[in-house]
Amino acid sequence: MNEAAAGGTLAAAARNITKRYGKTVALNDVGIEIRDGESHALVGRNGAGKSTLVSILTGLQAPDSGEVAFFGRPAPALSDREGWRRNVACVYQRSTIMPALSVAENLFINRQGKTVISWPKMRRQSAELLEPFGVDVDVTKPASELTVEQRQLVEIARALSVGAKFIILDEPTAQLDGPAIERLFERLRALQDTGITFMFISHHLEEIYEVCQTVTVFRDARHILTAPVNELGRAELVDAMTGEPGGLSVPSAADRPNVGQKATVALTLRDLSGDSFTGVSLEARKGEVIGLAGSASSGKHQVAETIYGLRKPTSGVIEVDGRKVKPGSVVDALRHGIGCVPRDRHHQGLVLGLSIAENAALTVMGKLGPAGLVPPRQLASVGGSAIASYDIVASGAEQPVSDLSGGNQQKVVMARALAGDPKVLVLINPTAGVDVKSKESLLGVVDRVARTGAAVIVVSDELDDLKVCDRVVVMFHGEVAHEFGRDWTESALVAAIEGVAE
Amino acid sequence: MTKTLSPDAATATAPASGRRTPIRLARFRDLALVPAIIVLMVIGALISPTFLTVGNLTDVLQQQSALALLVLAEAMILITGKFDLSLESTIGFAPVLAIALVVPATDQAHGLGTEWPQWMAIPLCLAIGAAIGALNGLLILKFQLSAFIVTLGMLITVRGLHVGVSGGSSLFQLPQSFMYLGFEKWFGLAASVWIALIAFVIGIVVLSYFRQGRSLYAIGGNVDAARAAGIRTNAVVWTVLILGGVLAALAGILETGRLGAIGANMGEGMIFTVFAAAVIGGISLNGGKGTLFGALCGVLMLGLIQNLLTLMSVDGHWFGAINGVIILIALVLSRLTTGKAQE
Amino acid sequence: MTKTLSPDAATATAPASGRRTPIRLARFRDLALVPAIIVLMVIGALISPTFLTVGNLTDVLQQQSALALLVLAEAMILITGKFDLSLESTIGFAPVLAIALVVPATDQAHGLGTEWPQWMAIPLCLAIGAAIGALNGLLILKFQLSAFIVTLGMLITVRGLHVGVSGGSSLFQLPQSFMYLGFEKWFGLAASVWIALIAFVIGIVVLSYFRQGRSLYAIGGNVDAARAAGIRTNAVVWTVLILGGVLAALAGILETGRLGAIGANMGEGMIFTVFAAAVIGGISLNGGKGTLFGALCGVLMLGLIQNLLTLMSVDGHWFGAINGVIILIALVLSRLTTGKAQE
Amino acid sequence: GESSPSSAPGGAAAGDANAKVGVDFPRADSDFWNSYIKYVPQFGKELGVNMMAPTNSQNKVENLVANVQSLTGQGAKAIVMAPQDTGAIATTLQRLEQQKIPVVTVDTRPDQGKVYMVVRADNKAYGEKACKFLGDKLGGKGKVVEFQGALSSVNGRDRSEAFAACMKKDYPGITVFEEPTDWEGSKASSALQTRLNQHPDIKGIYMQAGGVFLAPTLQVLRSTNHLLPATDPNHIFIVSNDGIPQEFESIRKGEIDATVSQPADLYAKWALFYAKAALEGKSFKPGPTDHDSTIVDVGNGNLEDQLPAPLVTKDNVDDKALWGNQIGK
Ligand SMILES: Nc1ncnc2c1ncn2[C@@H]1O[C@H](COP(=O)(O)OP(=O)(O)OP(=O)(O)O)[C@@H](O)[C@H]1O
Ligand SMILES: Nc1ncnc2c1ncn2[C@@H]1O[C@H](COP(=O)(O)OP(=O)(O)OP(=O)(O)O)[C@@H](O)[C@H]1O
Ligand SMILES: O[C@H]1[C@H](O)[C@H](O)OC[C@H]1O
Ligand SMILES: [Mg+2]
Ligand SMILES: [Mg+2]
Repeated sequence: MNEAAAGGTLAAAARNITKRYGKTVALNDVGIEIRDGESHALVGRNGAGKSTLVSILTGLQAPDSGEVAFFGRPAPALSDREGWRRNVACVYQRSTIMPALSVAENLFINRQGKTVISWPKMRRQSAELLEPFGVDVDVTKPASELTVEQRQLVEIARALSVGAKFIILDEPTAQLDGPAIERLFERLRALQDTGITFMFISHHLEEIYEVCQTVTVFRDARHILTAPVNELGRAELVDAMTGEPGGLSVPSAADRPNVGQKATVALTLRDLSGDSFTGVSLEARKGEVIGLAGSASSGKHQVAETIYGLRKPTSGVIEVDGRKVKPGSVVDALRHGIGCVPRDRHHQGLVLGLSIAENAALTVMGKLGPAGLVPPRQLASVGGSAIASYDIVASGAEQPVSDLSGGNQQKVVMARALAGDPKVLVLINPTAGVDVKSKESLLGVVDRVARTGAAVIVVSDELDDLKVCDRVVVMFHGEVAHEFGRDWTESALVAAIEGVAE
Repeated sequence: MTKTLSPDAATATAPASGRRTPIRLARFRDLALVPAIIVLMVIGALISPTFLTVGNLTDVLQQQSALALLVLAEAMILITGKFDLSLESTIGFAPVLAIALVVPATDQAHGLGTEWPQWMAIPLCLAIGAAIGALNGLLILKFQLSAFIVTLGMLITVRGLHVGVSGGSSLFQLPQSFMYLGFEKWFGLAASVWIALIAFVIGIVVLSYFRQGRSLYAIGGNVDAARAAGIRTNAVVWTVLILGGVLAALAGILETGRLGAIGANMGEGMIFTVFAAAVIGGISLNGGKGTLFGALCGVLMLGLIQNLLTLMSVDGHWFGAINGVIILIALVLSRLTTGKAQE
Repeated sequence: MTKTLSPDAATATAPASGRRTPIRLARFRDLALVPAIIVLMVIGALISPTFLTVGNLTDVLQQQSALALLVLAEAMILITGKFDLSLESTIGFAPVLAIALVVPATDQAHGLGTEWPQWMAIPLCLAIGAAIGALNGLLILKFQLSAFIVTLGMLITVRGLHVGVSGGSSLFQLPQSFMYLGFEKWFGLAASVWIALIAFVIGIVVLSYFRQGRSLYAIGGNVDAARAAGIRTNAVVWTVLILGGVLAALAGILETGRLGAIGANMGEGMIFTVFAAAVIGGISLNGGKGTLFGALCGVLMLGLIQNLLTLMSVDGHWFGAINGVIILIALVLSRLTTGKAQE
Repeated sequence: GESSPSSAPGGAAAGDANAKVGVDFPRADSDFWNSYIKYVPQFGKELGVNMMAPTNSQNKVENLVANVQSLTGQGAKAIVMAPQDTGAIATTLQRLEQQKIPVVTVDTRPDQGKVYMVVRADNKAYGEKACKFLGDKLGGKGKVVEFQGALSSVNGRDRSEAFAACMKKDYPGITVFEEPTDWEGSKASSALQTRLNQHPDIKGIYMQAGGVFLAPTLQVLRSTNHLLPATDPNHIFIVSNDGIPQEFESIRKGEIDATVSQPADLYAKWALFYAKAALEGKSFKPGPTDHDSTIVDVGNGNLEDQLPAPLVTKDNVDDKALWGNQIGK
């Protein structure tokens, strides 16, 4: 397949691209050539410049220098939106969903119809488009009512359906769970077979081996290498990304001493019920890391959000160190020492206009000085240590988080959750969009706080995230269905998640 | 390396929530004011026998027709996520300048000496409205200035030009053709009502059933995403601003015909009412939300409240307070009956 | 200097994404108006010898002090992502009602008959401001109504109450204590200037260096994220709205002392100027952005423009047009000198 | 010619008839005040007043206060102003008194504070004249619509109160509908339309400002076929206020029946006259003047020259002396 495409024309080419944001050089004289019909992976650490290249390849931004071409022809003028749209379709890393518009219209934005729009027809077609992705929603509902995952799938369905011959996917899988990713790949393969060209960005490297033929690595705004995927082992790939030899080692629960039954209980859930879950009881001991797994509809997110007070339970009790936490109150949850990485960084995680320091310190503003005083020095030090401890690529603690790359934004959310030295840490998809190396260090942080005696709840479907867990609790249809110790196997876990265990 | 749980049994996911009868939320938001309007109608009927007469209601429509055009313009501009405060001075200045260009330069007529043919007054007036909208667009889009402050500056400037050109006097000597639309009746209903109605119908149809119209919502909802979807956002916003100016100029023509002269402060303070009608009618100041039908309901509601207060002969000293309280009550009422939070 | 990568990886990362001295974008935006103000000062000095005199400049400060307090209030409210239009009627009504509660019910004094002790006038006035702010908060937060339309309704209502309570007349029989702040001088500068200055300094310090103040930015920037970080968003917004009412009432006291009486349309039309000053000064209508120092620059700039126009004895008929054009030029100037797009 | 002048110390600049006089105009956007604005420089020249460039307070007291501050800052030794909101100038008057700068107010009388002279016609008299005219024409019965100005303006309030008091006392058989308009033609138009629907037998209209209400009123009457000759039993009697040329035109055509001519020319002339007199150190006493007016003591030691404001009807509409017949020709 790779050989077949070798002599073919280039679907897209970018040459000598440089792009600066103020003093930050996001792309430094880079190039990429994507052959017609191939699926080309672009990888690199957070802040390497991948998404910046995407915005240039889709005509949202002009490079400071360099040129872009499609199928041998120079790219259209920036204002010729229609021209760009004919050449390339894209799932951007940042959401392009319009919350007030219906799901159907989001799918058909700017192509609702050549003349008079037929809403009934559009509704029918929308349902058909979403079918293969397993998104089962009323397409007339406003998109604001969708979950993060459903929104992501709507964006994917839209990009794949516009009929472009070249499609870019910037971290399409970061917010998806296993089955959704699988369905996406089925669609991708079908489109690959019809000759569609893809550029695919992901921090899940195994996905690259699964769907791509060629891979390009960027590091620190520079092009490092381009090679056929089957000639590049994983270790080499990671080395190219990080610029240093030596593999990765995701911390494992097994390396931590066993917590044991004698450790005091930090968090207790007793018969907790709420939106999408019922009768959940759970005890997390000090120093214990508990994984919470389950399908998108299992209620795992809702349980986690309820613990942190983002949702109000209908019944049941949450206790920290034996003291009851006021239901539905984030303020009280924080007071009891609960910290949280919420599910969607753009919704509840970050104030984009504020600086890294300020976002990182948002939950501890009251503790930095007397009477609510926030001494600039203290604030800067919270920001500085966040940047250092979580591998954040930024020009400084004063930089607004809106300027950060996606993965680096996620790290700021992590910093915020940990700023108050929580006794109980609730992490929802904590490593979404985080590069492999940074993921290692983030999970290292989880490991470290557990060792210092915090109880951690990790809501995730990523195997790496679950490896740090002492126990994995699987939910199914809103109830606790299964519990595994450190010795869980992938197949057993998957079976439990699907509700077909035993 | 990283791995995500991918079950082999992908098919196992059964459709959990069935696709039910489509509930049209958009429709509901449209109708938010209908209960409040009905309550007003009932109260009105009880208070004054005149209220529900055809004569009175068509008069209310006529009185609101110029306002309705401004609200139509503002609603479209707000939906695209912009602002235009200057509409309130365009409504007066566009007619004044157009007329000054066609009438003689006597002390009474306040012409500029050009004395162009009289039939040109209406096209000129619309062109002046378009020019003001275009200038707003230039400053907002090319210079990337805040729409609020640009159009506030424009409001002051254009009002100032109005006073300057007219010398601060009311213009009484107007070409008959210029008065026609605001004064005449067609099929028993004021021409201005027909015009406003037709403008709204066109607006509603375009914003509901045409890609061009839907793009206003996309731009107001998320301008980057709209650009990414291939919408020429600047061109669309500019068009809408120009159209807004034209509609304001048209409103000026209707108002001139209705009032028989152009005072030096025609339109003054009107922009508040325009925003009130649009926002009460469900248009969001943040862009991307609301329907023209809702905005029209807002216009009607405010018109009915005014009419009712007049019929009740409310004491002038308490007129304002009662007016304000009724507006607040209507807001709460429409909030409670639809259960939708406003923005 | 800040280190950005984990220590072990630090050597490997060339300074590609240049990590230099932190650029303080916020600071830059603060100073956006300074060039425009300087240009104004130079032009002013050239045009009129009076302009740069201490007497004239302190007069400008005094004239702007009540406006400054309103802008301070509005800026804080806008930063939290809300709106308050009703400030412009609170500035008149709070003093009127407070005074009506303490003066006798004669024809001249327009008292309500309560005749409470005179010293209560100032505390009452501030309490009335607070009550209006609290009512706005109730409707916006509990009933989830749009802040724009609630406060517009409140503006109309409160203005109506003002006319109703005062019977439309100006109030002259005011307790001396009530006039003190707006009339007296402290250390050669009007007391009202000191008060506005102190209020701004406190505001700037709190919004820059205190948790309570910083939370306004978080709420305005992303209310969900702020809530998820443990900020009591409703309580904060409510507090800010109440504080806004209090500041407007204080502005009313200063204005009453300056003018010597309370006219029935005190404050009318002022809200436009308030918004203009705030937005020119860099406050975003979308919330979460801008500084009080910037807003203060906005107040000063508008005050200087007015003063200059007065000193130039611009013909009244062209006053508005010239005023508007100068504002637009200043906008473009501050845009070009700072290179920042406005919102 | 001046009335009973006597030499007494007037102000700081006493004796310097050539000192600068600052004039502030209240607004630039009303027909009546535009006429006044045109007359001021004309009479300034005629009377040999050393006038500074006038300021304009654009309808806002804040501006008036700032303008006066700026005028005195630039050396004005006497001030002529027309405060539309007399409430808000108390402190300004107090300050001017301290600086010994005499003030002439035009059109309105400040309720508090010292002024050298008030030049105005009696707005209460306008209301009364309008009431008497309508009352007599209607024979003491029927329905009348009144377009009130802004209730927050002294003139609007004076006219409204006098009209109401006179109607109540002398014509109890007449029903008056008071329409609040804030001096806005659009509001008047809507109110009249509504009222005619409710009471098709309206017999009279009093509009407090012809400049704003004339055209809208005629337009409504035209469209509802109410514009009938005075001889028609259904004729609606209309009395206006201001005396601008368009009102005279309408009186001649029989569209309206009368107006009270508010003397824009005399306002300008006598305001400047008294400003100059103040600089010369003259002072005045209550009593009739040589120009058909009376100076009255209105309390606080303030004097008011109450200029004649004639009722203009078809009979005297062509009188050359009326200011409305002198401009716009
Ligand atoms: N609007 C902006 N203003 C300033 N800096 C920016 C802006 N957008 C991106 N950057 C900077 O450019 C660099 C590249 O960012 P980019 O988003 O392309 O990274 P990425 O490779 O996509 O990272 P990730 O894997 O985290 O998504 C980063 O240092 C980022 O902070
Ligand atoms: N999916 C949707 N997204 C957004 N708006 C919609 C959608 N469906 C309908 N609308 C709104 O509803 C209005 C009417 O839609 P539609 O054409 O479906 O009406 P209809 O023809 O009466 O419906 P039907 O034929 O299904 O009974 C349009 O103005 C449109 O704005
Ligand atoms: O004060 C009033 C003036 O006397 C005239 O009648 O026009 C309206 C008002 O400005
Ligand atoms: Mg990216
Ligand atoms: Mg990423």
